[in-house]
Amino acid sequence: MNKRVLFETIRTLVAIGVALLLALIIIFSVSDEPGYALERFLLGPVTNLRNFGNVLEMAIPLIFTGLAISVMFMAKQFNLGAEGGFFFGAVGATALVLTFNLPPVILPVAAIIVGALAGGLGSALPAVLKARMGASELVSSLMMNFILFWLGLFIINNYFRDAMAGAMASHRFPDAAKLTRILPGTRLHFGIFIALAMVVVVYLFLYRSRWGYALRMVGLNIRFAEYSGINTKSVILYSQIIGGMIAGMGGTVELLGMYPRFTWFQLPGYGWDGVIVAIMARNNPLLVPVFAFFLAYLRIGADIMARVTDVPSEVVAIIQGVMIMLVTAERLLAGWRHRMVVKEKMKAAEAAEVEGGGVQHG
Amino acid sequence: APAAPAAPAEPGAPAEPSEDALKVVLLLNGTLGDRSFFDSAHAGVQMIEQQFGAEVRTIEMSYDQTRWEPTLWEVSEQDWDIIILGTWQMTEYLEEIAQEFPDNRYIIFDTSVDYSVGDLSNVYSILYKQNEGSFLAGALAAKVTTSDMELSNDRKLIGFLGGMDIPVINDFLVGYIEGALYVDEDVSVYVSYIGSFDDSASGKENALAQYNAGVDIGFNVAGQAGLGQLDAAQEVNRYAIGVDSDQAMVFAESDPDKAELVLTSMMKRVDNSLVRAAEMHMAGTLPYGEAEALGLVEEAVGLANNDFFERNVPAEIRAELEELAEMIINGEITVSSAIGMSTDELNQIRDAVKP
Amino acid sequence: MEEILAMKGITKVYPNGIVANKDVDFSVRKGEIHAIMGENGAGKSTLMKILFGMEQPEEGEIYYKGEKVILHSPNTAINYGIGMVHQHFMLVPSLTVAENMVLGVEPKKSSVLFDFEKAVQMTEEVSQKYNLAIDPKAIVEDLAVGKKQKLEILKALLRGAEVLILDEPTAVLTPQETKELFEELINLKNQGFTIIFISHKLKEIKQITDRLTILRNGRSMGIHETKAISEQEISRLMVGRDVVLKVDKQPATPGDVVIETKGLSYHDATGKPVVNQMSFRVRKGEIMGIAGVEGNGQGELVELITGLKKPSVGDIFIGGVPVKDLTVKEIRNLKTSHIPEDRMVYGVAAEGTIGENLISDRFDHPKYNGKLLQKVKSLISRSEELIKDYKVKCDGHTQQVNMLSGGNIQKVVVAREFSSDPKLIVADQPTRGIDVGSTEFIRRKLVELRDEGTAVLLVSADLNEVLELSDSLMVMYGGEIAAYFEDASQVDEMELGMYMLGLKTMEQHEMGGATGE
Amino acid sequence: MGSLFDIIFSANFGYAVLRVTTPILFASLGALISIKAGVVNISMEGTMLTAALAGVAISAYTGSAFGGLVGAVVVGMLLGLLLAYFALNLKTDIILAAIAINLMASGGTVFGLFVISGDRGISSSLASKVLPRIQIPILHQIPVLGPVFSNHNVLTYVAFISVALVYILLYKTPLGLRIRAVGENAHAADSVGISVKKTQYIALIMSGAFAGFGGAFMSMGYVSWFSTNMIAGRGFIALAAEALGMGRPFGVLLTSLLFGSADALANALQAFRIPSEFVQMVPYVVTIIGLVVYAQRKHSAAQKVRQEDRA
Ligand SMILES: Nc1ncnc2c1ncn2[C@@H]1O[C@H](COP(=O)(O)OP(=O)(O)OP(=O)(O)O)[C@@H](O)[C@H]1O
Ligand SMILES: Nc1ncnc2c1ncn2[C@@H]1O[C@H](COP(=O)(O)OP(=O)(O)OP(=O)(O)O)[C@@H](O)[C@H]1O
Ligand SMILES: [Mg+2]
Ligand SMILES: [Mg+2]
Repeated sequence: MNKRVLFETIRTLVAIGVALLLALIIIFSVSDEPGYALERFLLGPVTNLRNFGNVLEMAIPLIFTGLAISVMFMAKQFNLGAEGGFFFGAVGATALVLTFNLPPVILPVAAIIVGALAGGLGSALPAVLKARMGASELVSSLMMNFILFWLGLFIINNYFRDAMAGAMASHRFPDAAKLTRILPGTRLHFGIFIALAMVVVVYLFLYRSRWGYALRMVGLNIRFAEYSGINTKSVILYSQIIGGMIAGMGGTVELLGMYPRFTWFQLPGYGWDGVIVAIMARNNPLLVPVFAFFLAYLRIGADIMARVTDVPSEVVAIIQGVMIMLVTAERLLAGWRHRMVVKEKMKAAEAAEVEGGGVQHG
Repeated sequence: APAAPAAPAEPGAPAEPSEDALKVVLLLNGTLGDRSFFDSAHAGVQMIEQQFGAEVRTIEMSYDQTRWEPTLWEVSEQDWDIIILGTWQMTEYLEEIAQEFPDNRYIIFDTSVDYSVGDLSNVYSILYKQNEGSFLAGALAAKVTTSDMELSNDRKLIGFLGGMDIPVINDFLVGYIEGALYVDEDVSVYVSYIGSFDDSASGKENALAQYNAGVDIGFNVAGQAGLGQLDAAQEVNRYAIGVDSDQAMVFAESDPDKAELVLTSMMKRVDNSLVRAAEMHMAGTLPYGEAEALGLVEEAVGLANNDFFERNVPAEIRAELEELAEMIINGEITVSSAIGMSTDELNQIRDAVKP
Repeated sequence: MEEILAMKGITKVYPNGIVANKDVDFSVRKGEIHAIMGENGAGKSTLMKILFGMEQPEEGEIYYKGEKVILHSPNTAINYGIGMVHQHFMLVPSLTVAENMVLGVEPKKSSVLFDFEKAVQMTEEVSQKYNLAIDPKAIVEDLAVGKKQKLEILKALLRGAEVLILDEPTAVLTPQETKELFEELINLKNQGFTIIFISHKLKEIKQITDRLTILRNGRSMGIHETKAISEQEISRLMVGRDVVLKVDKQPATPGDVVIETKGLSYHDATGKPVVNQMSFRVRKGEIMGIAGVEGNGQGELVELITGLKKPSVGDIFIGGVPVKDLTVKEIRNLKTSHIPEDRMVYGVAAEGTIGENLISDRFDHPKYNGKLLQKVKSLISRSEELIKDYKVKCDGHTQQVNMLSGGNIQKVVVAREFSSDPKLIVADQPTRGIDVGSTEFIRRKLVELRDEGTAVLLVSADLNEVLELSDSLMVMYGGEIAAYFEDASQVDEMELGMYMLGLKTMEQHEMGGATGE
Repeated sequence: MGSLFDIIFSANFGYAVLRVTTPILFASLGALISIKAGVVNISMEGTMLTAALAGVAISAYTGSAFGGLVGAVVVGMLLGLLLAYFALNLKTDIILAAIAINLMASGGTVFGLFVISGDRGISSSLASKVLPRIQIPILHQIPVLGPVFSNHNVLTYVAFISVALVYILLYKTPLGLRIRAVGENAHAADSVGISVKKTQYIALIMSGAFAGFGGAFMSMGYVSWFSTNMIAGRGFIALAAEALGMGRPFGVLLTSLLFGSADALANALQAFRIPSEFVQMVPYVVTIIGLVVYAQRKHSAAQKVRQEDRA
């Protein structure tokens, strides 16, 4: 088991190394100061507190959407609605904080609940369509993303718009709604604790609760789940609704932690990032923050490089893509690993032969 | 603008006792190449470089919102005389950061910070009266559709192609409608929103729907997506009016036939306004701590007066437009603004001209 | 006779670390039928996959007609004249028989288009040549298993196979179909084909093979002349001890009725009754066998009883409770256990751990749950107990099920289903494709449970199994009860065959008390 | 202005539907081929975007619209190859690899455009070419049909002809048989000596080629330039169209047309002063309705099949 972890670590490092090499080649071809650019890319995020704060700030929404997607993918529900859920959750939260005049602490808590409900509502339709008549949740959730986006804009535009603002924007949030900043000199806010708490909650839910067990079995083999007496339809429903709720919470936390008012007139893209994070984490909630951090680090490092050197920021997108693909390339070094396994097992088998018995499983 | 030589710093200029050149940085919360707003700001900064011998730098922060605030922080910590940034999305960051760096000087264009939130005496805000410029565009469109120009038809129907149904875009719309109605009470306006600022194919599709419904001249206010209107105009041989920058120039070389149909563009002269501000900064007369709305008077907005305009728009129409501009400048006409307008009021205006 | 092919010193390690073959020597003579035997997971299929180019060995050499060959892919093997019929069908269900036949060697017309007519013609030719009748235009998913088996053999023959590998071809066949297959194999052998035959059924091996190779734990236990080796010796070489398949069984002492059906019918989408007007009872402490050729409604009957399907007409009572409208869960709560026909489809979540698979029927039981979270420790200790009790060969409860051999996977299913203190067990083909050792174990357990008072409904295509285990016996034909014997020990095998094939049907009065109203 | 009825039954509307449908149809045919081979290609969006840029750049460079088209298609195929290499050789999760390609395309095209033209928004400074329109001789003169079906961009005809070609490829050629076999049961295909990997490579490359056509249409037919993010979600809509198309080329044609019509309808609805947000929703709502109708049918059919299976 330890060998496996070791191998995975080495493989990941090699992948990152290869990706960096490619990055270096790209950087060399576009920059006059490649060494400095690469240095900024890799170390920029940790050279000062604010930059590091930026990494953590960005990891927060990625953790939420990563968890949301993990829960849904774990049940083999290919719902890509985290994008819309995130957005619509923020819309719901905006509606709440601008409508009800609640005291601090209570207001953000209420906003997160409403945001979660709004996000859950968004994924409820694909879930119901899937459970009731087997309609592809992939298609309906993709479509729902757009529907939620326009519906959200309609709500903001017609009910919460600040007419005096020069762009599409809601009224300012009351101070009571805002999540406190926790690290002076950065924008890092209380949301990071909520995100990490959600990691634990989702982990316990998936691996320690009966509902999580049912969810995982549906994901592994739905016919087995049905045969075992698990109510598979309800799992299809709740896995997606919970996923949407987590995404909606994420939207709320991001909005109240980072923005003074609702100003998104584009889908923020965290849903797709959540897919990246979830796949890299193999749907394991405990790994979600790790890869959320990784992705955030990559992005912030890239930003810093683009900001202070002559490497255009778009090049960074290419480097990121290569890195994501290589880090998850399972076959990378597979041959080496296989030789390692063979050697070890053959030794074990020979030893077993001496004892006269046969051992197959190591 | 008068070309001042590399001016020595005024004794009265506050924070800057230096002998060396003015150092100006421009932050774009988008990228260059929009052929519009950001390009115009960049051009302004380059004019500042040329005219005043300033040291300038343009930083593109791209459209990713998460980068904007960190970049502003970082730049604020560096040693610049003027930090220029633009658009409404940057205001709240600036309101916070400007107070942290009271010795810095900031210019923000196309929006205003909220001076009531704290001590923002180091921020100068530039607003553009896009409604004034759009008034002229609307007047032009109404003139053209009722004229017997080669490509205009009998119907009194003009088009407006917006990016999204949001306040800034509607500020153009309101001016446009008022301008059209000022010329002819009976003109109708076919209003479409593309729902995007980059989908030029959809822009073309929407513009075609307008032209096919009898629109003979349209005004696009949708960034890159709006350029689709120019393609549509060429396809059905109708007129178009560009926005923000001189859109005829976008195609003047690569596709002159297309450029020919762009009668003019309603321009926001970010460049002019920045040069003006830099000049006033050096003269020590720039009113930091205030917002100014610049319009036709300051040449901060206006119709592009290019060859195409002169060649294709009949002289009498051009003369009338000039008259209208004069009337706006001297206050005989006041143009309404969508900023501050409720959705209901807006709907009334739009419904009144519905075809 | 000359050796047509030989494998020397073959070692195979799967990426997950399982050593499936270790230093195996194996050879076949031209024109013989050669059996490979061994427990589940002994490495039989792996060895054959290596021979067919589907897996690459870590070490070892392969000689074909005296020449050393390297088989990188099935394509190479096919080109040498090696054909394989796999343990699990390798067919594309939505395609026609002819299309499946020519896949990979498609005939063309006008040099780019697929020539379907030619494919049909090729299929007909080869099917006539080897006297294996099949309809070239039928869609494969509509075929009965026997036909699919034929198609697989024809596929290999069409590709010019001289050596035919058959991996457990009889596991899914009825006795009649098996008989027919054997005739065909003998026929092929007489035409000069060489056949490698994998089976767990000693009787079959004895019947048609010339020599046999035994594998145990990935190692070869040598090649033997079939005539010269006794069944006892074979099983000793395979398992390392003597195996008795004859289960010692005392006469049943049936008690109250546990399950009763009344006029039970199930109609498929086309409205055809697949289960028709079935009324029967099974008592406490009784094993009732259901014999019948596969596809006569047994599968549906099992699914109706266990709640996976809902009856069109009629009633089912378990312990007196009507269960027609109950969910699977509610039926399980009435202490019903179910060993499904296809363990990989219904019986397990293959990518889950053994522990997870052992608790699927009781994971939400209050005993294992707090208010919010599960009591993980008690679940684990429960799993470990079951692994020990049922002798599941594994590394521990965290091992993935798909790393186990077929027999051990079945033990996981059986352990879960037998350990919930069932009042009724519905066992559908409980020993299909299972080696002798495990088969013996599972049969013994069934009888033990009966003795403890459980009612057992046993569906099996294996007549020996049904006859040996059943106290009473029912024959299904065309979704109906064709015969019922109150005392299964009195049944004559030939007579049973007549009922199974629908040549004979019992009158209501002959069936006696357990069926009818 | 006429009623909605008048608009929808006008020749302009019909013409618009075909034009709007074209890029979606290309991409969904590409998606169809990949899915048939069991390898989902969700990088259609990024591939189209990259191909759109390649077409413009190469046509400007060679001065030939055809050269641009070939370039776009080749670039599409290369991206298909890249996806195949990562997914099939390095075993990167294919969804993830495709998302990464989309990511790279959105940044890479801006960078590429900058390198080629010095611009970052639109390629208008390049004298790129557009693919010609085709007047269909006799049809052109027929009143209603002519204006609807004639005088389209050549790629619109290519798209519609491709439906038949893809049908022939999948159902009438050995390669198609192999693609379907690999997609349905890779083990079975492998066991008869078909190289699963090679077949999937071919399928992904072909799907990239179709995305290439779609991209070329966007920048050399629909409009006459490349601009950043110009595909604007069409690649994803195509995935939905494919999923709705019941895995059949002609099904995909119908669903792409459904999308095209819904989109054109949304444009037409702008004239009626419905809140613009709702107008924008129309295509997506129509899709969900389509999905529900389709699922209802499939659901009952599936139930039927399942019951038959057991028989
Ligand atoms: N693809 C695979 N990956 C990893 N392990 C495998 C794989 N296929 C088989 N094994 C393991 O290799 C061993 C030998 O398996 P194999 O299928 O050859 O056994 P077998 O003798 O055919 O058994 P059975 O009678 O159950 O078919 C078993 O432990 C099995 O779990
Ligand atoms: N790179 C490719 N691109 C497109 N099609 C291909 C490519 N390679 C092969 N094909 C097509 O795939 C099919 C099978 O090709 P392959 O080379 O595997 O055939 P084969 O196994 O040699 O069998 P045969 O020679 O009988 O066709 C043929 O229809 C061929 O046209
Ligand atoms: Mg007119
Ligand atoms: Mg086997």
